[in-house]
Amino acid sequence: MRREIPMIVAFVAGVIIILEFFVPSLRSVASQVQNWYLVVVAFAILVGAFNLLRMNYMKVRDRRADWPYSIILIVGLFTMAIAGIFWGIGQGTVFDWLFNYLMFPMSSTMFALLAFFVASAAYRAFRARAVDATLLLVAAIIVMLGQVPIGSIWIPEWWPHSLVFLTPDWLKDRIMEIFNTAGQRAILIGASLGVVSTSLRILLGIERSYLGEE
Amino acid sequence: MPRLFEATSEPEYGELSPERRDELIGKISRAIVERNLTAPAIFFLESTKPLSFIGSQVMVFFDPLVRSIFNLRGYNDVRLALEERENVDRLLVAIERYDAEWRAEMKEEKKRRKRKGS
Amino acid sequence: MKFVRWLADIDRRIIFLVIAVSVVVPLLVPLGMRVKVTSQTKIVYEEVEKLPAGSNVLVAFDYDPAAAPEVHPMALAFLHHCFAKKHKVIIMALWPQGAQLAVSAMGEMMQEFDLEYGRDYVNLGYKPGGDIVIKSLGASFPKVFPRDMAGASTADLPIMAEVRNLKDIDLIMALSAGDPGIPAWVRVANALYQRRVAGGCTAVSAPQFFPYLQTGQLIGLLGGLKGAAEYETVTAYAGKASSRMDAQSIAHVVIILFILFANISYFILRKQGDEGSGGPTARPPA
Amino acid sequence: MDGLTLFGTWIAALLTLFILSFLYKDNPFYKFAEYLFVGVSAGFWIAYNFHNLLVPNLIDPLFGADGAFPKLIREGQPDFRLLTIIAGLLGVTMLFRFFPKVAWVSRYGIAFSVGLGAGLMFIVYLQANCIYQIWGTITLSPVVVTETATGWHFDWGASVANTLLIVGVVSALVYFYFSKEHKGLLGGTARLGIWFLMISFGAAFGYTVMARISLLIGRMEFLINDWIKGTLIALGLL
Repeated sequence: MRREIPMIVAFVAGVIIILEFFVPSLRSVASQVQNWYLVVVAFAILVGAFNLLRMNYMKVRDRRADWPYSIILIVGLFTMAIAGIFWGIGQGTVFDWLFNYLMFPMSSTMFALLAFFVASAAYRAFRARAVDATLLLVAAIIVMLGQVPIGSIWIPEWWPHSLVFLTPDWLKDRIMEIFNTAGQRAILIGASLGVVSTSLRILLGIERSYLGEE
Repeated sequence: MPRLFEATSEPEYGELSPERRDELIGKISRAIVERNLTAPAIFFLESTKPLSFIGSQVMVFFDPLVRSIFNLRGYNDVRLALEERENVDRLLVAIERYDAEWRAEMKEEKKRRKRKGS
Repeated sequence: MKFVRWLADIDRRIIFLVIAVSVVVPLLVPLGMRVKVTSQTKIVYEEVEKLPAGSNVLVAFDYDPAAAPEVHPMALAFLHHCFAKKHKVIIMALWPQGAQLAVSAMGEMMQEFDLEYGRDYVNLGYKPGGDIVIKSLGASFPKVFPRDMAGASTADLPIMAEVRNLKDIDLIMALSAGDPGIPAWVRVANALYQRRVAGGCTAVSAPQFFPYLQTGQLIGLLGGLKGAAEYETVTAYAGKASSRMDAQSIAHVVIILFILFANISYFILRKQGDEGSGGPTARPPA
Repeated sequence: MDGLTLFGTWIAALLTLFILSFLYKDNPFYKFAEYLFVGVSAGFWIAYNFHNLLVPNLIDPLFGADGAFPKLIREGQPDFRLLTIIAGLLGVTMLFRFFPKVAWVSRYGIAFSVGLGAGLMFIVYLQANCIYQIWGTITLSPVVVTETATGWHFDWGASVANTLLIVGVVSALVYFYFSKEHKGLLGGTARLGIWFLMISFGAAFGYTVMARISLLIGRMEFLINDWIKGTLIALGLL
């Protein structure tokens, strides 16, 4: 029974959402159930945060490699959470200050750092070793040129319209509208077929891994 | 409070043995190369290397959630592998090595098939 | 030959240094290059233009500080355009950091426009749950957002009296750095509730939305810093994106040159039967 | 610039430099920022969940001044908002997974959210990403495009573009399902599919480069304008 009832819960919750599209009278029930979902997700996030705390606590306890840094992580977590919960999150609060001067610079610099690595990765990965690598490289270069003003700055006013296909701008638009749209659409369709079949398997009780081991 | 941290049904912190690590790296690199995804994979791994630790912590955060939806045996191992930045380098090297081998093998096979044909 | 070898195995720190210089110099010495406005940006602009004054525009702040240099200028230019056209703006976030960034964006808008909270705009704050949040908004705003970001009851706000569910929203602008973001708004608000969805996103995610543009599921898209600069150009808003495009241009050219050097050295070495180290990645970790 | 802002700007600048120091090599400063960032982000999320979700959507409707429970006690009138307690209970079950003996209780919360999510995902992915996209490929891109406004004439450009789009979508899908096939018609189509995908990956990388550079520009602008110039102005040197 410890598995069957949760399975029924999953089935009922999912079917309500699907049936709502065909049975309008279910709408208010569905809306109620969706609002419950938001609360459950909030608890799921708390569970995630607790797990993070737990893993880092264990790292400190066992004195694993880099354990002193885990103390910093734990201190940061409590500082931010306590400041936010007790003194509010609006403009001008301690929380807002911590966000602006601690979290904001770190978050954006972490990803800005990747600018350097993207350059060295392009240097390393973009070698015309084979047909596929060459296609990748040429497309990347055209898009990079087509995206910035400098790419078309050399094109004079009198450039004939019949030669427009030689400009990075034009080539970039064709790559994006045809090749990129085709490739991304295939990914979209392929991935959505996966999601649809997994959803169906969950609702029908074929996929039960979410219930964990017996 | 410490009791609460320990008395859980979640797996212990865990450790990744070098053998398991190499097995994982081999598996991933073969999957990438055989699907012709060498170039994009190298670019992606090389360009996001500094974020491997953050990636591992995001995995810790979502661990209870992800593992309650999907039965991913490798999840914990990948997480542990990501905590050590050198493992990204190890994977990159493995991909490049296997890619060279695989290409040579493909060439060989093509030649053999041609000879058979003629 | 020695030079070619050196070029093939160049120390990555030299690459780093060149990139840093190519970004900093144009910031100190601007070149003033102008961006060309693409049709996807023009469509978003025209959509805001043709809405009658007082229309309800929902702006979703689904991004974080890591995406702010690209997406925040879009948010400012778009909000500015909406307030100039006297539209009502409903702000919400599927990412918690987005709600906090919306606070600072509105701070800048308040310096220029005489806006009253609760009548001209509202910041509803953050809700987790992505698709399901949007789906719930299809049924009711007050049920999902009983209180706004600051904790005030939304039932008391005049702006929310007109907005009962998604059907009362005339245009959705999803400013996004991933999923939940544009894909979620397209999947639910467009596909299920036939709302008009426009988007602004990081350049990393922009290519994956082109299939939505072709089908019209997404009416227009501002992609990355360039999209932001285009929107600033078309609305004549003096924002930060346009001035950043110089540095962007130079850095792109530098990276393309790096790629060319890498390939030239690779071909020269290969001709001599020396495959090289296969590039700097092929070094085992120290 | 007031003192607190100046102090904050210096902290922000130091943390920025800590992270950029990774460019030289991995070092304790970078690690410090890395761990602090993860901790602060998690704390941020907790605080937001408390203020923007747990209070307005759970605690308020039940126990607030005008909540369901006080009303029940005051007026003896049960209120439909009492049902919110089910949401709270389902949420609390999630916490049980940390206690081995009662971990099975957490299945209720998980099953509820997984089931609900599966229901919605089934509908929206099928409609938005599958049907609309296939429809877009078939009906929006006819292989033969003719211009009728200026009399009948064959539009080469659009026809070629649409044909390529259809061929690209189909061959890339073939690649997904038969990626290891290397011979015959399937192998050939899959090969064509990977070429289309490589061009889209190339385009994606072009965009990725653009994105990362933009972020770097943002940070450099902060260091130059807010930090260096800001400090000089605050000190009255500029």
